[in-house]
Amino acid sequence: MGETILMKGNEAVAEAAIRGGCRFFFGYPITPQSEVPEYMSRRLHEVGGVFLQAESEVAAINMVYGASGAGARVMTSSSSPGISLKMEGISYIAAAELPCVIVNMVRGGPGLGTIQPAQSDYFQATKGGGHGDYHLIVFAPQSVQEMVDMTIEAFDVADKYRNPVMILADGLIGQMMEPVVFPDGEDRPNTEKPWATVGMGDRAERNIVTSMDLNAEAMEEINWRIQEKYDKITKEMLRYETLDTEDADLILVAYGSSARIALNAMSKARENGYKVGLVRPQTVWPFPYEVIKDLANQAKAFLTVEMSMGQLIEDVKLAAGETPVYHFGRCGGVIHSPAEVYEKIEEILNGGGAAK
Amino acid sequence: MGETILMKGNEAVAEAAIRGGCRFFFGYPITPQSEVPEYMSRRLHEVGGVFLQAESEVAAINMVYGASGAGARVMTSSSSPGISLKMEGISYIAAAELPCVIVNMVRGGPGLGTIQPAQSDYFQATKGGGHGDYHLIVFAPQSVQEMVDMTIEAFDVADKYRNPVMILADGLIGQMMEPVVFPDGEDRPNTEKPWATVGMGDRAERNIVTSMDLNAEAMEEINWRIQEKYDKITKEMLRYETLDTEDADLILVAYGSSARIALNAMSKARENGYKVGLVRPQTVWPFPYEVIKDLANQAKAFLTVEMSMGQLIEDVKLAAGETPVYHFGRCGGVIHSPAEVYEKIEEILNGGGAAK
Amino acid sequence: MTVVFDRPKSLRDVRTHYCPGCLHGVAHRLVAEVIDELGIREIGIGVSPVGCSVLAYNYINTDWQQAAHGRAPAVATGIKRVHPDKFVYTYQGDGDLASIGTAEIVHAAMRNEKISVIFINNGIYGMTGGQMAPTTQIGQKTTTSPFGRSAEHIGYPIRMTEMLAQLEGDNYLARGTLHNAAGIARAKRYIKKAFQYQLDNRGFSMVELISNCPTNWGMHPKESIEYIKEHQLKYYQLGEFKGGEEASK
Amino acid sequence: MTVVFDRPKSLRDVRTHYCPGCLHGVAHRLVAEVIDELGIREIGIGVSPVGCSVLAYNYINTDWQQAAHGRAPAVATGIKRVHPDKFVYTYQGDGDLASIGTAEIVHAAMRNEKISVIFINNGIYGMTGGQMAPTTQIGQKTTTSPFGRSAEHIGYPIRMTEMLAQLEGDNYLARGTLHNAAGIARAKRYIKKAFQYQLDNRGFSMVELISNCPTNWGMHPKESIEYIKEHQLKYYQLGEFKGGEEASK
Amino acid sequence: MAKVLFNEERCKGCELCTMVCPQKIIFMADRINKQGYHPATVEEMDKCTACATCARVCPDVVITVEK
Amino acid sequence: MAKVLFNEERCKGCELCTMVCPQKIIFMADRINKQGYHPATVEEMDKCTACATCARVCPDVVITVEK
Amino acid sequence: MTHEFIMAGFGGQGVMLMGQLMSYAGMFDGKHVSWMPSYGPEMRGGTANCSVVVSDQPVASPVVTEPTCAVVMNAPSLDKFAPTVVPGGCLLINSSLVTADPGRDDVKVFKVPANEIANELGNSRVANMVMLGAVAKATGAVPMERVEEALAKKMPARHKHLLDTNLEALRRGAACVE
Amino acid sequence: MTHEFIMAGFGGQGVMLMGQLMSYAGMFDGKHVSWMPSYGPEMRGGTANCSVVVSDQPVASPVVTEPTCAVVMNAPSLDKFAPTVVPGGCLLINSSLVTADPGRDDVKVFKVPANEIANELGNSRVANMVMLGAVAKATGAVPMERVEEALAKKMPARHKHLLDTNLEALRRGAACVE
Ligand SMILES: Cc1ncc(C[n+]2csc(CCOP(=O)(O)OP(=O)(O)O)c2C)c(N)n1
Ligand SMILES: Cc1ncc(C[n+]2csc(CCOP(=O)(O)OP(=O)(O)O)c2C)c(N)n1
Ligand code: SF4
Ligand code: SF4
Ligand code: SF4
Ligand code: SF4
Ligand code: SF4
Ligand code: SF4
Ligand SMILES: [Mg+2]
Ligand SMILES: [Mg+2]
Repeated sequence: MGETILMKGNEAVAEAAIRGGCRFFFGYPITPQSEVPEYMSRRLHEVGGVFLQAESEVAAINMVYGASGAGARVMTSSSSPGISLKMEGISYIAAAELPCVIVNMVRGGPGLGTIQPAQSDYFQATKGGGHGDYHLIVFAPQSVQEMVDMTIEAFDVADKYRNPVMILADGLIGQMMEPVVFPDGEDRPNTEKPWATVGMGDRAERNIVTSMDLNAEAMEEINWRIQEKYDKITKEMLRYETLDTEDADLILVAYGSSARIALNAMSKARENGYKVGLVRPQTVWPFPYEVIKDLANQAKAFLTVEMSMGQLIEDVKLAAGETPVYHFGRCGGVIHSPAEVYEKIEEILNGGGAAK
Repeated sequence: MGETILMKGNEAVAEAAIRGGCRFFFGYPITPQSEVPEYMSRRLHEVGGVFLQAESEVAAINMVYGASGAGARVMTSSSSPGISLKMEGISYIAAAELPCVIVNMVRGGPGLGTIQPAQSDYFQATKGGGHGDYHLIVFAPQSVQEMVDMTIEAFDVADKYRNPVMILADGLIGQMMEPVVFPDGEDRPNTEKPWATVGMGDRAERNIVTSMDLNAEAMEEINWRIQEKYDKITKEMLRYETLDTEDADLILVAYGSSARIALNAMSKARENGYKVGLVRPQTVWPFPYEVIKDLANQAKAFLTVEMSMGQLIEDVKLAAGETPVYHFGRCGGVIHSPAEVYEKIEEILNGGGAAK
Repeated sequence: MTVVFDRPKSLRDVRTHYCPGCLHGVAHRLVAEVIDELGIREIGIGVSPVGCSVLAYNYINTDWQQAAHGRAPAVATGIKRVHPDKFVYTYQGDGDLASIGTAEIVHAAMRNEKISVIFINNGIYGMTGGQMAPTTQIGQKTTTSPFGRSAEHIGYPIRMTEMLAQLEGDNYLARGTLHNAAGIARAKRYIKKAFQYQLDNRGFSMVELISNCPTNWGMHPKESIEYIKEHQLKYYQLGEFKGGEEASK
Repeated sequence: MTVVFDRPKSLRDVRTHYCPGCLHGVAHRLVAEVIDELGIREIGIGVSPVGCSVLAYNYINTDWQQAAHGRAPAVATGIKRVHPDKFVYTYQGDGDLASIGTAEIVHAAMRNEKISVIFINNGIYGMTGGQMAPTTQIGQKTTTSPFGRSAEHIGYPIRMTEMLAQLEGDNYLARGTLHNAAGIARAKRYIKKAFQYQLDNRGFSMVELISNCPTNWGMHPKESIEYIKEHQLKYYQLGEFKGGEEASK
Repeated sequence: MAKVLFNEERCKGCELCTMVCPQKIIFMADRINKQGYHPATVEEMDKCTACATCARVCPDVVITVEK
Repeated sequence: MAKVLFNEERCKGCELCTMVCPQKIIFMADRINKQGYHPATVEEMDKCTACATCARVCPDVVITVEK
Repeated sequence: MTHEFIMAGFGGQGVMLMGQLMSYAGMFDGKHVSWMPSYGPEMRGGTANCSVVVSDQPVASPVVTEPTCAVVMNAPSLDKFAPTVVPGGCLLINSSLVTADPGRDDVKVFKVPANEIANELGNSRVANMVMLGAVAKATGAVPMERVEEALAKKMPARHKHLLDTNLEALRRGAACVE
Repeated sequence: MTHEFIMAGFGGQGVMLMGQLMSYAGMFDGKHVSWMPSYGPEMRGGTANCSVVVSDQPVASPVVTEPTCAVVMNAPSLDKFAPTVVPGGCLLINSSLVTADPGRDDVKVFKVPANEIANELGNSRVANMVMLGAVAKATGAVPMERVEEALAKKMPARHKHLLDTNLEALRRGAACVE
């Protein structure tokens, strides 16, 4: 293990990408993630990769498509409005089964909104903001360290499943500095990609990267094949953490930045004798439905803490059965204070409030 | 009531828009909806409106933003990949609270996919494919006639709530001809819009159309205000149809094109003595959760019939509680045959199959 | 005593959020002066971009719409088509207009859309903290061209005005500068002609204005003026490229 | 007996989906011939657009990527940056390149991206059934300009090649035609130069080819040839606009 | 001797080759090919100069020219 | 008599006006305004010609000129 | 009773109009009807087809994949659609252009020399109307008067002078399948 | 114990670095730490601030809104942040540039003539280090040795020759609040 250093989330995710073997980055500036392309513009130069500032987010995601189809480990990064512009491209990448890593440092929306942290792109990330039935594998780191670990892994995962992977974080994790350790050793190697378009050479069959079949039945076949992959991913890639759930009456569900706040509020609640636990999805797709389903038999209620008007809560409700699910959201760039989350916990456990 | 005529769905939606008072259309060609702009290019000329073919879907949705902000009744139309490109713009329109009508004639995805009918943009339409917490009001017509009626109304609804309204249909409804009747009388009048940017004249306060507040607290305020509106819409705008649900053991849930097929299969099932009913959401946002919740007490199971790998089913599950929900999806442009839906019904009622 | 110079009426009397020495302020004032002189405040509808001038609506006293990044010409098109008798203008940065919004500006110009565009070329992305713009000079260091812009890597700076001047149709295209009093006076004449073009229902008009970004150029405002003279003005020729007397000479 | 003319090796021996008389077929053949002559089939990676030529990968025998509508230059950029030693080319229609893909082509050209672009200007959206393109002639009736394109409403046809020729840098830009044998021969020379430009690592190259769409022009193929002569070639000048000998004359 | 060979099943009957043959010897046959088109053909082959103009304008690479 | 008036609280101390005054009479004051900047000022007002060059280059419309 | 048609031929043979008139006739007859074109790139290459449903029931899907009746106006359409007709259904063939054997003995096959009849009527373009007459008669999906009504009402104004020829074409077609 | 700082001043005064060194010092001391800049357009106009948390607990939010300690290097920052300090917290003021009264009697106020001391040390740029020394001492958030360690380890190589001046600055600052 390397030295512990303080690093800004945005720079850490960029450095982690390099360690993950990423050698190509196509992006466009947007607050609060601009340090990602900025860092990449320096570092990729050093390691013999290519950083290119695209003319737009639309161009960037299509450059990613091209580079990935050509066999590269490649990344792009943006924040909410920029990610919306990438929706068509992401759908193409998912359909053509191309591996890549997409970072979304979410900010307050909708519209131009604010540049402060938010989690209101959860549906877009997990249900598919683009057209068609597709899924991204979505990691939701809660700290700079976790972002580093997940990002490094993301490139392997993307290659393994030939699927785009999203790192879903926000301005908070992107902008903050925290202690972080990078693993020792060489950067991860790129994977063999016999399907990549690298020129035919003396290969007999052409490699063709496409997201289309004009024949509906054939397109359905493609969908079924991809769907099988999704089933596999759902089994193999699910990540979550549970904390003090064993005896909990109330279980908080939170991911990313909000999980930090939730944990803090939970500690205070425990100190004050409330039996509170936490489920923290580390992947939000796949989502730990079964975990929540099991806990639903024991807990009296769930409380989702999210920087959104209510998105994560839908996934929790899908699993919670008859157990009530409460929602405490802040939005537009406002971060919960641990104190107000604690108050909400008290309120629920003292019988107040209405489940949403 | 006017004469009954046969009309193609795409042309009917365009004519209906004119009757709804729409005088501005900005769009870009894409199969299977190109007849919408084509029809508009002729008809808007006749009624003194403006048709403009934009350079792209991105430009089109931003022209809609401008025209709506300037007080017009305005529409755009596209199909799946084109709608994905509009995601940023739609989020802006929702955030700036601008009224407009957006048609999505869904085709098989993801990626370039096919041009055949599909319903795989359900999440995008109902949960927000763009960034941030926002909602469109989404009508889901099942016939050319219903598309006409809903489109005419959509313009009033959009103005009333200052919210974008989506007509969510597909290549099937867009391309088919069916008998249709247009209401007699004048086109609907445009609404008073004191907030529109029309030049200050001697107004004391400027009108400013924006989707931004750089202050997070202020942006949260905006979100709360919009959220209140959504609550209101949820109460006032919900539309659905139930058919033979009273005694049903199995309740089909389907919208749009799929509902036609489901109905046909259901008739056959009834003929054969199976107690099958149908819930048909006519708005998919707001969604008839309560209706399904009530029926969940009575029905043994639900079956969603959708041209997708499983999107509508999530909303049904959110309401179905412990009642199992089955899913029968086709995708990539393939339409269910009534016969296979019937078989699925039989299978479920005879105890086979696994709920998803 | 007579007032020789005072704040134009259409410029709202508030403090701007711009950095010290940022010439966005001068451009705003010129627009406001021309609006006053042409008496079009009442029929004016501005469209602000995403960029440092996103808040332009706080300063120029007309109705406004705030557009998505790069899409101001499309938004303005929407407005103008609804109100052909109103005066519609956009105010855009170079990231906004020459990068993400390339298609929108080219096609607004191709359609000869009757809108007026004020295009602030400061060779950088100001608002987001100094990333490279398509207009950035060769060798210029920015946060995303840390070794200086290299032509081999990413080509030469783009001259939007010259490019748009290739399009057919009766439109007005000029490039001015904001770095000194003479330039400012000339820039104002261009702006006035551009606005008049729209009022005369002729067609699309755009004035590119060479500007600065002391903050992200990493310079004192005074140095930024020198940088404009030494670099920007050598690459970006001033003058009227289409529709003006200078152009027709 | 010697073979005077035969199918080029890089053109796959399959029936195309194009309409009778559609000159996409000729363009494909020229590309394949040049690929054969330059011996670059093994290192070739094509990028097809969304448009009638979406299936170009069925015909030209290299590796391929199919790009989103308008984004072929961005996709090609991604590929080329990963494989600077491979030959990367796009094949795009005018809706694709001159409308939705305007920003991508302008910026690929600005960056002097070392890719080659074949740009088929048939003045219409073929695949989607004959809507207006930015290249459609004034007065030409299409399904979205049912009264004929009007300059007042939507401006004059766009000349992409001339526009891109304004950009700085060592790139190759030419316009040829496919409507007769002489034009075809000259077009082939342009294509060869363009491809050579990339192989020589010089820079961006694009050949615009005046083509037809008998189906959506509503004409017999023979009439479409006349239409090209009478309308297209009057508005779109043939020749090399940059980087060629003709241009440097 | 000059010879043009038509891969008739690929011919789409567009007639472009007929426009350009300097010898005016290409005409459309009465028969219909599998695709449903009247294919182009040459009867007075002896007049052919193997100039290959027809082949070069044919969008469907129907024609091979030998000499 | 020529006069320049500085709306000092608006001044951001950019010094652009000092560069252009043909009379070289504008300088930056020692004091700091509420925004935290040293504002521009003129002491030898009698030398001012009311040419308004300073006012025209000021990005913050700090300066009014009278005559 | 539900009649599901596929009507196919070259572009220009008027199969789309044929289908629309059948739908109109059904509508005038109080039936539920739908018409659906094949759309998209496969249109290219000059073939065209449409699906028509005429039914007592609301139409589920307008896309016909297993027609009760296929109408083929040219040879490629025979290859494509003859195999899809449901057993017991019927197949109408434009024998002027299609000589191949349909290879089905489980469906009723009607051969209609539509182009020849049209030529006899002095207007080669009414071959589609000849066929429509035959289809209506052969399937009984709609009474002939309704087809005539549809034709009269829906023929574009600029073709009104051809009404009689068209009506005659319908009758001659019907006569072929008697 | 959780220390939550806001450090604010003009751009160029080195408040960001001050915050980072405080975080490093905490880290070296085995604490949980975070540093967070204010970001975005409000940076414009030349003011800058950052939040620092040093705690025995994992850091919940790195965004400090109610600091236990505010460090104000210029006048506008006093106006903005003095009111936000929690009662009983502390407020360190760069008295070289800030003369106004903080208007709080429920917090500990320390006035540090940071610029003057820096000038005395012959380098006006070390005013931030003077302040950092004072902050460390006044709050006790981290032992002074850790701050020195942070400084020594994290000072950019090109500034290493200034290490002694900086260390001296820390000590002089600490001395101010004794
Ligand atoms: C879709 C989208 N992409 C990126 C951004 C982030 N962004 C905000 S302003 C800006 C660039 C501003 O630069 P410029 O247009 O040159 O204006 P300046 O600030 O220099 O005046 C960018 C990239 C955004 N808000 N939306
Ligand atoms: C994002 C998106 N918008 C629109 C379309 C629909 N579309 C397919 S091809 C095409 C235009 C093709 O025209 P052109 O590029 O001129 O090519 P041609 O067919 O004429 O060769 C369009 C608009 C699409 N597939 N994707
Ligand atoms: S960042 Fe640059 S462009 Fe923006 S206000 Fe500051 S100086 Fe002006
Ligand atoms: S539609 Fe036009 S461009 Fe497309 S294949 Fe047919 S003739 Fe060619
Ligand atoms: S080769 Fe020349 S002469 Fe012979 S058929 Fe072709 S065009 Fe005519
Ligand atoms: S040009 Fe080719 S396809 Fe056309 S008629 Fe002649 S041989 Fe046939
Ligand atoms: S008006 Fe002219 S002379 Fe007077 S201070 Fe300003 S620049 Fe100097
Ligand atoms: S130009 Fe204006 S803002 Fe700048 S120093 Fe002079 S008066 Fe102050
Ligand atoms: Mg700029
Ligand atoms: Mg075209």
